[in-house]
Amino acid sequence: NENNEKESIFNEPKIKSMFSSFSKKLDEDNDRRERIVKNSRDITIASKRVISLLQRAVWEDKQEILKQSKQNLQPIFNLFGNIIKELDQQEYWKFQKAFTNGVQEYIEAVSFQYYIEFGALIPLDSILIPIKEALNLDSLGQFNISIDDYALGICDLSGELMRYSTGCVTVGKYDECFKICDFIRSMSSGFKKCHLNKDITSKMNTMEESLKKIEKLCFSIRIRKSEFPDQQIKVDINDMIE
Amino acid sequence: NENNEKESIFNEPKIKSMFSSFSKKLDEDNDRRERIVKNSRDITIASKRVISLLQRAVWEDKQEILKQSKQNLQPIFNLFGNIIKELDQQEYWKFQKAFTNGVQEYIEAVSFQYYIEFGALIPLDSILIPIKEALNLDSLGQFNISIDDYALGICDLSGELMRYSTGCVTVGKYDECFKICDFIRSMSSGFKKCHLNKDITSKMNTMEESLKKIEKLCFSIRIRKSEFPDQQIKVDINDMIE
Amino acid sequence: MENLFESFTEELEQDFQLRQNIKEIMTKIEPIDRKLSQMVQTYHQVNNTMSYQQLLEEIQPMKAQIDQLKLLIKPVLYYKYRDYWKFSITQISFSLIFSYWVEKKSLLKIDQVQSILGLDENKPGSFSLELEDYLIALCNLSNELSRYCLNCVIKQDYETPSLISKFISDLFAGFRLLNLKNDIIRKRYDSMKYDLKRIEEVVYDISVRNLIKK
Amino acid sequence: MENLFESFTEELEQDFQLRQNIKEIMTKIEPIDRKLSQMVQTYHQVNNTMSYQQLLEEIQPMKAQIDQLKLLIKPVLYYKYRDYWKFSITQISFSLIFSYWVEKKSLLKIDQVQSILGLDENKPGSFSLELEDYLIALCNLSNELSRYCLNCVIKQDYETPSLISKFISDLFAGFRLLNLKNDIIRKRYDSMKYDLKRIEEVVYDISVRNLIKK
Amino acid sequence: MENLFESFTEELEQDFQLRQNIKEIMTKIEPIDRKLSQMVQTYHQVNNTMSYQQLLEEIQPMKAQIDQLKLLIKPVLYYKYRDYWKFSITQISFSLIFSYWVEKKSLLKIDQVQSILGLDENKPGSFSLELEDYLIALCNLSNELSRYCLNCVIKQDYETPSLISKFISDLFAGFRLLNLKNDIIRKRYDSMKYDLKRIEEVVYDISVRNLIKK
Amino acid sequence: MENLFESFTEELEQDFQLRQNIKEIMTKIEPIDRKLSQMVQTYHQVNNTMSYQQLLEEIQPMKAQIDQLKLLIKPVLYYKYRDYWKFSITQISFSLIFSYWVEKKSLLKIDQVQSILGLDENKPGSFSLELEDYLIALCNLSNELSRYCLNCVIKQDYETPSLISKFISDLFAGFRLLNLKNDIIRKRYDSMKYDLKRIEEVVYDISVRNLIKK
Amino acid sequence: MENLFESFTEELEQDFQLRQNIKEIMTKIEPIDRKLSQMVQTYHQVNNTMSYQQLLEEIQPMKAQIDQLKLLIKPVLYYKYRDYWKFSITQISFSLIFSYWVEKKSLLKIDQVQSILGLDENKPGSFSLELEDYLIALCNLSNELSRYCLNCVIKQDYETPSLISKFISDLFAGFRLLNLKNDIIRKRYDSMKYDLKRIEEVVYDISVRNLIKK
Amino acid sequence: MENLFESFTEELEQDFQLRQNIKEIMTKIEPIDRKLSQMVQTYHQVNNTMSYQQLLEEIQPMKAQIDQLKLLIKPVLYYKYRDYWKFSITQISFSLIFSYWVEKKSLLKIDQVQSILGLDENKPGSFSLELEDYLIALCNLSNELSRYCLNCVIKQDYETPSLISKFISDLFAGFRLLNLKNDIIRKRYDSMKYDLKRIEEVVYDISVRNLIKK
Ligand SMILES: [Mn+2]
Ligand SMILES: [Mn+2]
Repeated sequence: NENNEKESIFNEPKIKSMFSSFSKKLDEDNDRRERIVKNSRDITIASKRVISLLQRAVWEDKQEILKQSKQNLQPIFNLFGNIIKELDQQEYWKFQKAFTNGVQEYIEAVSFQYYIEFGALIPLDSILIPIKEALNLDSLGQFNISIDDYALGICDLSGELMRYSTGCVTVGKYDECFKICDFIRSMSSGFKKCHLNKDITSKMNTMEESLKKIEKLCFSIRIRKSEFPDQQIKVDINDMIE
Repeated sequence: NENNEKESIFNEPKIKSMFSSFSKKLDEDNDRRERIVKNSRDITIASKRVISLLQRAVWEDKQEILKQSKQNLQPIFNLFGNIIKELDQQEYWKFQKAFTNGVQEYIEAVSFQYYIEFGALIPLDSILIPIKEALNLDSLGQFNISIDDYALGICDLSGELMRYSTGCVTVGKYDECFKICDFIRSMSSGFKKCHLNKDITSKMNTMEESLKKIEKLCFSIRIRKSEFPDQQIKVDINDMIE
Repeated sequence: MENLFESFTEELEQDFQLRQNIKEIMTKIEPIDRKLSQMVQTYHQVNNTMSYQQLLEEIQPMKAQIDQLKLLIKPVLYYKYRDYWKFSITQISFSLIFSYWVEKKSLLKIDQVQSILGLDENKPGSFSLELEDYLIALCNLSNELSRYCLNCVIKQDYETPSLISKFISDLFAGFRLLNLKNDIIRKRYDSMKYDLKRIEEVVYDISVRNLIKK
Repeated sequence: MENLFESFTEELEQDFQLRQNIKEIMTKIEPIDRKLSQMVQTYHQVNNTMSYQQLLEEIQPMKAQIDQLKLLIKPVLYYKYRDYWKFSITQISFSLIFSYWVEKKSLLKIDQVQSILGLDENKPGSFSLELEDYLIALCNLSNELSRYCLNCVIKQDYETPSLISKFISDLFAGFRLLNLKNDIIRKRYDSMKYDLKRIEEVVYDISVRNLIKK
Repeated sequence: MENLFESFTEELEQDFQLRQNIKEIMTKIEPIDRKLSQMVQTYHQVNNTMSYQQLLEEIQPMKAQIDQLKLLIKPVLYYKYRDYWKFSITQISFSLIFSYWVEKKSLLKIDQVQSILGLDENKPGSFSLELEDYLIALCNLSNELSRYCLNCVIKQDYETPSLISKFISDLFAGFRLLNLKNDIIRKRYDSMKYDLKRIEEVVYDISVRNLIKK
Repeated sequence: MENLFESFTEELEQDFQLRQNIKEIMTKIEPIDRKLSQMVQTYHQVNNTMSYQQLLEEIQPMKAQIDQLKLLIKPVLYYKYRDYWKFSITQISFSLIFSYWVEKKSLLKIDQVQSILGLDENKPGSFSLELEDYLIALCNLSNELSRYCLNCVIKQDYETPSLISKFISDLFAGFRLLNLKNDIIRKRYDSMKYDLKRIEEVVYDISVRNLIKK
Repeated sequence: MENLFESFTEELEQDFQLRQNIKEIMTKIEPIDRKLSQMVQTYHQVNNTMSYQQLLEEIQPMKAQIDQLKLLIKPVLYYKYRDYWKFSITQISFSLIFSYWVEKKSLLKIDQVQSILGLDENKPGSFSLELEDYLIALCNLSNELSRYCLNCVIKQDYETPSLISKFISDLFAGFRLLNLKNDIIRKRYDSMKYDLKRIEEVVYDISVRNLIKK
Repeated sequence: MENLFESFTEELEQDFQLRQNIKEIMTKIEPIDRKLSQMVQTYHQVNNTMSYQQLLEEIQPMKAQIDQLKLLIKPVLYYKYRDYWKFSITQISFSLIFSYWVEKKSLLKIDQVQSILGLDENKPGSFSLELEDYLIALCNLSNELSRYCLNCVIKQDYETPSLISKFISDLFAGFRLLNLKNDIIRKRYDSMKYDLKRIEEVVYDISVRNLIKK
């Protein structure tokens, strides 16, 4: 931060020294924010990759995919560690906008993984504890996933589950679709009870759309099953052709 | 219009013949519209060039510019002739949207020229008669510049006059600015009396903006003149420097 | 300049008055349009008893209104004000064409619609059903028949869907003969593809279940 | 000029206070609205146990709030402030009408809704459920029933969709009788056509597969 | 269901008729508004001869129209339909206030405007010039005077700008006393600051050149 | 300084001319695109006689147009103007690929399409069929084949659906390998699942009813 | 899942309540802000008698409100809710800084403003005047002084403009030392250039007319 | 088919990487741009000591960055990514041109700027300062010089304004030769007239007061 002396000739030198100290403080904050944003972006990218991978669980070996997705989460823990280190004392909310996107995407990924493994909604603890353990920390300090980020993350989960269930139909996993339909309906109903803020309300609309799409899928499965109730629906094409 | 026989196999051949006749009619209209649009575009381009040329009258020999601009209008008359030929009997309004832009831009150009020459608003007749004469027609038939096109064209004139008056200030033609200010105010006032449709109303706003800009110019001229009332304002820079 | 603007004012005032008069007449045409649309809807019901004849009766008062419009508007201004009635006349034409097809399984031609509505034949300045509007009405027809197709099956009428399929296939092929610009008809024609697809699905459902008597 | 503006201040302050009070009451009405919306959603579940009675209980505290509003707002100012409660009351009405229909397969009339909510009958200046709002609630009903229709099939209830189809078809016919100028209702009514189409598709799917017992 | 909707039809029809009647009256008020706006414009001309008296004459026919509106609209429905005339009445008030100020260099009060236009005093349900509309008219005044200021200088009137500056500065101070929550007035008030700044620039230009006689 | 400004004018003019020329050429390519789209539609008709050979004939004049474009546009400017032809070339590629598959039951590769259309191989600045566009064409293929599948059954062709099913399954497996961003291809890929679902329903319908001869 | 959502509901409700409480306090801070803005305006009038002392008195009740906010909001949540008071505190700071400069021709430092308002020093989680807000207040200062500059000339005070010019030139140079991102401060800083330009024009006018005594 | 899809993935990844790399380089160019803009500002100060040489030193690191961009971006892709650096390079060019003119009273030509920045000469695909950008830089120059003109007078430099006047007159005459479309340059050209007006007012002020020594 070498300010060329010649270029700024002040009538009042005090103003210069004042602004020099401002400059230092602003730069510190900005640099910190930049580093946090970068970590957050990396979290987003890695999380999106995990989601992409998990979508393949429809067609490939579920256990294998789960295993791999857990490995892929490892590097994310370190990124969280970096962010936590940047946050000093009471500054969680000062920089929250800088990392909220990454946190949300991570929650989307990890809740998707949890659903595929256990068929249930991930509790907040199950998100925080692995981070703590991986980073070898007793506590995350004030770094606590906010209720808003958690809510926004699991709203997006519904979109991924909708895509997942469309995949399920193409391979004949019909029960899975009905389960997902119930699951999302419970989530949507849970949210409806709350005094929601604007961000969540707008994402809720997306969730409703996903729910309607899954309902349509379930409807079409039911209607086909009803016509020949005793028949297995899924046909192995390769058998037919040979 | 050679329709490959093989490609469209109709259950009911009558439908085919019906649509074939439709096709002919649609193509005729569309081709006609295309030709009109093309002529209209050429009118627009040529008119814009004339306007560009007339703007130079501030700095160059006004009479010379006027002479040249009149020559440049000549080819436009033929384009009008083409459009008139395309319009058969009662179809002026059928294709009006296809040539309205050209007509408006032409009115803008020719009214700008008229103002520079005579300092007054061009009457509708002075627009139509030259076209008639140039095309050697007794009458333009139903081709009559609509009151809407005329109004829209002279609304745009105000924008060009505003630009022209800004130029005038840079060369010390101050009286010209005051005249233009009065002229546009009379136009604006004239329009305000009428029961205007939406198109004109929205262009009127642009005219009002132009008027306000010219008022500001006139204000700044007046304020400078007032300080040294006996002094010529315009200074010949070259005199000063030598 | 003042004279100039006075003649302006006068002319614009006349135009305004004329528009008011046209709107007045339209308030009498629009209820007919609404009534016909409603009649078309009843065709979809299981216990429908609507007939083309009933639509023709409902249409009677139209002619008087059309005649008034003709008196009001000089031929040269016909195209200037066309937007006022364009939509209603297209809708009414559609209703007639739909009802006619369902009853006779045949298409009502443009000149037939014109004579029913008291409109003139298609030529410059004449007060007619424009080709463009007739084509839009046909697009509406395609859309409504794709819905009617489903309702036939509900009523256990398994023959009509095939007829609809053949007819819309022809209609679609007909449109393919036209050189459409990127305009409203082009857009409607593009969506006609979805109507046809829906109809094909119905025929498929009937066909794969062997519901039609050969 | 200061005196002048001071007198203005008073008038604006009163208006401001009144608006604050209305907002205050609305924060008590809105949770009821939210609760009812959520109850309506449970009807779509396979193992639904919701009943109209439960909605009626939930609605109890409404009357007290409505009475407060009535006390607060003079009839001449009713239309000045109506926008504050218009939306919530429409939503609540919809929830009641939906639940009632699903349970009784019959339409809750406007005066029934009014008496449930402690609103007055429809006349100028009375604190009532406006016709306009009731019509919007019916549009919402049509939309929700088109979704409910799919969920019936998921629960293997193949009878209800036909009833819905018949009901919405009648409702749609009713709307067509109205001379709709109000833009919002008009728009919602237009989309009702798509609801009906969706419902017919469900009935079609049931029908072509012969799933309904004759 | 048909009976139900028929009763709705009647109610909607009445509302529709009333709206038509209001619109009819407005077509007679609007030309007056237009005329006055134009008269205001002439004040900016160098050779202006317009007088407040002329505006008062032009406004004569208003009272009859206002009386018709009063007959038509019951107090309880006043706020339901207010949007129809709100804008025109605000504009007309502005024109009167502007002309009055330019001539008398003094502000036309709200009750003066009301009595000129045959409107009632400001109280709930009365057909009046609402405070909100009067305030908007004052914002328009500020804007027009900032333009008038320039045109004074063009006419070599170097005294009026200072008067305008003083007056708008007071007006602005008056607005600052108000707790503005209404979004439109608030926005207009914010832009009043720019009017004032523009006026100050004119006074500055006069002042720095010593053009005003002390 | 004059020279400087003259060369500016010239350059701006050249860009304008070039765009005009490209548009001119596109008016010759677009009808070919439209024609091919129409030909693809006839494949769905029961009595279809369309052949891939006919499409190839229709495509003949393309090469000349492509050559003109190549002459016109220097490699360095290729991406500056690509949006002009991108859409048409994607559509035309799709039409060829569809027709080829229906006839040969095999996929036309990207380099085959390129050589048919006289396009260059895929490398920076070369005038080629971009990968992105080829992928979009494959998404269109999936969609059109899902419709074609139904129409095969209507024509009592029970073999082709299985082939389609196998092929689209493979294609879909290919798309699964892509790391798609949230872009247009991702969207099309998501909707491809619905095509696949529809195709498998058809195969199931045939199988469960034993319509296929073993 | 239900337990989970119950704790959700609770937490969101608490957040909602807290926000209501903050808003309540803000309705007491905002009138102070308004009052101070009004006081600042009077500085522009020819016959101004406003003094910095008067502003200090007006600001007295602020401290109590700030203390309430401090009690209400845990340090860790300070940044979460900051938007509620950010704007008002920035405005109030500006008013103080402006008045102080006009009277003492010297800049009120950030820590001085903090102690006047009962805010804490700048450190994480402390309830303070953030650097960012102070900078915005300085941008407002630049804007207001550029206007004040004109009004000085009107009052025939030809000395102050040069002082303003020197001061704003320093301030502008100070901002140039900062590495601004593309944020709101950057935008305000960009527009500060126009303030400076305006001030330079005033100094020019004075200078070229030799109005200042050397 | 797998190979096909793998190459797709790769290509998409490359584009993404390239954009990241460009952005990275831009974070090094932008501070230079900001720094130069600041240096330009100091020219307006009374006690300015800035020199063109200092700007040239500041610009040193640019070449390395430009070279990196050249390495990164193949000529054929130049226009695909140009928007990333377009704005910064225009700004930097302006700063150099302004400083050069103030010092040498002569215009830095486009090829001089290019060689200073390590850019190539103007031809398709070469990494150069585009004509369009140079023109924009000249418009910025006109605007900044009109401000500089005033500050000269404040510093009692009465010679430079005449030189500026002559130079901007010439520049403006150059722009008049361009056939400008309704684009960004046209807009800037229109506003250049105001610069010219301002400059001539300054020259007039000097002349009428005999401030210049003959
Ligand atoms: Mn997602
Ligand atoms: Mn123009």
